[in-house]
Amino acid sequence: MESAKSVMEPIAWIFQMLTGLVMILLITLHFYVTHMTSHEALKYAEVVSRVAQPEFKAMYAALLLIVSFHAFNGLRAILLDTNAGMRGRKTVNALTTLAFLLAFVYGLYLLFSI
Amino acid sequence: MVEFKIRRYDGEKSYWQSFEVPAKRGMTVLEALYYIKENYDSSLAFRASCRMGICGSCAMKINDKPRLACETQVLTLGNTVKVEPLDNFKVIKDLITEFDGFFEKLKAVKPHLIRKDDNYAEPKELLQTPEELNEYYVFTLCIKCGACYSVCPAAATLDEYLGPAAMTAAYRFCADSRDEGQKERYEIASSPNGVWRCHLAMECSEVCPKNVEPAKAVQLLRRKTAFSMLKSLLGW
Amino acid sequence: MKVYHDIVVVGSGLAGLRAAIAAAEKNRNLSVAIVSKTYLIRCHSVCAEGGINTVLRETDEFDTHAWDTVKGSDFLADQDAVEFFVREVPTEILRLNSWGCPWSRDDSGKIAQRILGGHSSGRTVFAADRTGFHITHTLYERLLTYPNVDKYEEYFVTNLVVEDDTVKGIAAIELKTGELVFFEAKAVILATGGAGRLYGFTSCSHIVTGDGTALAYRAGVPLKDMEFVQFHPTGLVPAGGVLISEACRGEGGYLLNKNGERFMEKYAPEKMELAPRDIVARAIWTEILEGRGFDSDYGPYVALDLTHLGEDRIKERLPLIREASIKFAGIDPVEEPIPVRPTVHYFMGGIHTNSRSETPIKGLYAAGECACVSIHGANRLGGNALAECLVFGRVAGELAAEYALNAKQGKISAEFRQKEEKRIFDDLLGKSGDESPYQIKKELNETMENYFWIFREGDGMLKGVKKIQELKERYKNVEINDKSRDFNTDLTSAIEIGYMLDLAEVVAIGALKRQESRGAHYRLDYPKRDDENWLKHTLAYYTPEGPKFDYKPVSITKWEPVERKY
Amino acid sequence: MGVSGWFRFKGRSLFSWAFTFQRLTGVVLLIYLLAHLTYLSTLLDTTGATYESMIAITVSRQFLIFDILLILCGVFHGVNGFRIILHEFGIAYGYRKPLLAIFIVIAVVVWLYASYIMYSLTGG
Repeated sequence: MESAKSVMEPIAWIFQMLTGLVMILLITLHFYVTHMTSHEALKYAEVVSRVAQPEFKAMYAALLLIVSFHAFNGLRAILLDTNAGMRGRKTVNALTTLAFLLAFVYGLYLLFSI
Repeated sequence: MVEFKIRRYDGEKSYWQSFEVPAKRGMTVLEALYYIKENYDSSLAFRASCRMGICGSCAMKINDKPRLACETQVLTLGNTVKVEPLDNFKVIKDLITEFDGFFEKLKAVKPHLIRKDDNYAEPKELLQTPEELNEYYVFTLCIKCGACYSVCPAAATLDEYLGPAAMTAAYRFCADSRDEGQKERYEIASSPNGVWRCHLAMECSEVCPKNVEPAKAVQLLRRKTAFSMLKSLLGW
Repeated sequence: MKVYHDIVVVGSGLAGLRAAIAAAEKNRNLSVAIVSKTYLIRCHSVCAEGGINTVLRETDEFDTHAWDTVKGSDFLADQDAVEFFVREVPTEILRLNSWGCPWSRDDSGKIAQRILGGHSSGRTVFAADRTGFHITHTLYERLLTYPNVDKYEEYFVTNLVVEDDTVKGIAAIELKTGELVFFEAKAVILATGGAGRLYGFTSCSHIVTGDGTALAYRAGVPLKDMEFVQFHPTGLVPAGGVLISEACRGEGGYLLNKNGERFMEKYAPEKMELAPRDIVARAIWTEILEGRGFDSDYGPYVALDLTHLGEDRIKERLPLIREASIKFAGIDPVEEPIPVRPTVHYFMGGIHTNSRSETPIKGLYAAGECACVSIHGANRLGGNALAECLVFGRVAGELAAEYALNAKQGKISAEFRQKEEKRIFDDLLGKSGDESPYQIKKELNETMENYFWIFREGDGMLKGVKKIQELKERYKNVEINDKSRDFNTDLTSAIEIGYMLDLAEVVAIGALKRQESRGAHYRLDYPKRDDENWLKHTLAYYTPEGPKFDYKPVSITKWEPVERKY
Repeated sequence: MGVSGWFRFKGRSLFSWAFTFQRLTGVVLLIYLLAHLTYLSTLLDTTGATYESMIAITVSRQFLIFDILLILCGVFHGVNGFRIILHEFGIAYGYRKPLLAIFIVIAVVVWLYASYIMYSLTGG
């Protein structure tokens, strides 16, 4: 049985919980802004002007980072819970990390392009 | 008369077989199995020993839930009783499942007191207050029956997962005031097949016949493991 | 298949585990095998509840423990063995402590002690009322740390190989595959426990069928004092005699009859409920015979009242008892008395060993309930069995290790192996017949309960002996329905029943021959102890025609027999 | 047992089902995240025409059912996740049964409220 120390696992475990907690707040806020403040909130112009404000930009960047991590770390956990996933543990770790980074970078690109 | 539907396996094929057992108040499922073995079909294979819920031999799936056959009253189960081997274990014959791997995992977590001053010839009396004893006592009650492991969703998909019973044993020793082996055990628990595979489905605590609360033990172990790993990582 | 080990331990209860640890600890180069018909922690030792006697503090003395034991034994114990024994227990308790046993504690953190029947002071160390369970698990966990111990779990022993008065090894069926495996060894330690399943109403596990005792007997080792069968006074009535610990009375429980009287004042005015087990068991049975017991669907019983102890004390000190009463009888001892009657609990007799666990066969040792050292004589005190397993398990392990270091490797001949294969698989499994082993077992249980129960008398026992001999004849004609090889529990049950028949015969004839009442052996036709003629151990030797009997004097060092009053 | 163990119907407690749904909703939300990012790529068309045409499709009565199911996933995953995090930090372990019941009620209430908002957004 493998007993090699894993640095990734405890960090991932703690961050999964922390990001989960922060997401509850940020996604509620996101939902509130886009669906409950006004009927116009989803119009293109509204979206563009909202994203142009620095505080919203920062909030969205943070949300993006947190969601991407939580999602792909969750996927990593699901895969590692299986025999096949555990056999290819290094690959699973590498690919999910890569996916997380790609999602984050692409999101940032969108955020700063509009 | 109660109908017993038993899932049997003869090494090649698996099939259901039914028996009618005259049940009276006080009869346990184990007694019914003996009744079947001694009167209808003596090839029926199952494990049993103490018949008082302490040896851990007779855990099996009774009406879809893992229970100890010896302490399950037949009359609480209705007119039909379905008996199957435990899930997540390989079936050897009828209700008998392979436990070698389960005990290997137990051994892997070093479930024994680790002390630097271990002296076989002249042991000294180590003190422990009742409060210190209560810190871990409930976790010593595990009878290694495998019920927790049979319902664990992580064990269902990952064969090498240490499982609730082994990690409960690990935590039981880590929480013992006489023990000095926490660090060793945290390292074992933090292996990829260890505490990280538990996601608190807590079904183990639901089915434990001794109310050991393995989920709580795993959660406590994980918390201690994580903080111990992070501490050593940060050089504290 | 053939495997080789220096030492083979048969049986995985307390004595077996302790012996394996002692042998492995003695020399790390010795290879030790522990062979068990169950997984290691599924042994019957886990059922022990009350505790383990030891002199641990200055207020107690070794001689007092020894005297209580000798008096409890009705003076049949070998006093040299008892004196050795009491001095060895404290170290074992402290060892278990440093191996992780969760002993119950007093407020200062020291190991707590309570009182059990027949003792002059509270010297019983305990771990709630799961003492056997915790000790077994502690030893098992310790055993895992020895790399020179190999576990053979779910191997059913079928034969003990002895040639030229020297042990050569054992034969066992690997249950999973159904293959016969031969263990060649320099030394063999038998630690296979008692034979409580000779009776139906018993506190013993289903596996307690006297396998090792019967094997030793067949291999030519005499059995000692087998007629002394201990009845534990308090077996739970609706659950076939599940043990209700003596600790219940140790913590202050009362025994009450139908009229609400604490009847023990008639039988043991001084010790009351805490008299030794033989006396309390007879008292309860007398009450029941004289119509002062309660009636139920499950037979007569008396009441064990704990209600006055209070919920907290019961929950802290007797949790397992409470759990068992609720689960099996639907009775919460916090609120209602527990229905109990005497249940077959322990065999004082067993494989004849000297005070160092050695049998007359070179290289063969026996320890625990399967052995008769004898420290229990005619009646064992509560809390001495676990202690015996630890002390004599260790002694057996150490001596076997010493012996193995200088002994020649045992060889099991190809001829023997073929004969054994044939005996098990062709002659027993393969043959057809018209007897069911389970029917024979049922009749055996009835016979033992009718004629060899708490009160015995000559005519009945004679009938019993005849019946057992008839059953032995019928057993030759059994048929095993399950013809498969893998995990054939039908086959192993049948072999167990064969073991039990041999032992039953020894118990029965030994009891019939002993014309006196001593300890647990009480005869209505000879109600007095007879030191002049019977202050001696029974030895039974195997012959194909039935046991041959011989007797051996009791070793007396300090204490001459006196009248036994409590 | 394999993954089918997560979907066995008989003999499992609500705790076990909560685990199963946490996994399922997690996967759904992961897919939604990818879809959401893809969807937002329409913002790159600075005329806004592509985005507006997509919005017209998604903020509609026909699409409402998907929104409501998606919200169910999100709300359940969040509320149940919060419950697990409490236990992960050793909080209220002894009250795990009442806590599970309370959190299921909370999830349903939040889901119904959020669904109502979505419903009114589509012009109801």
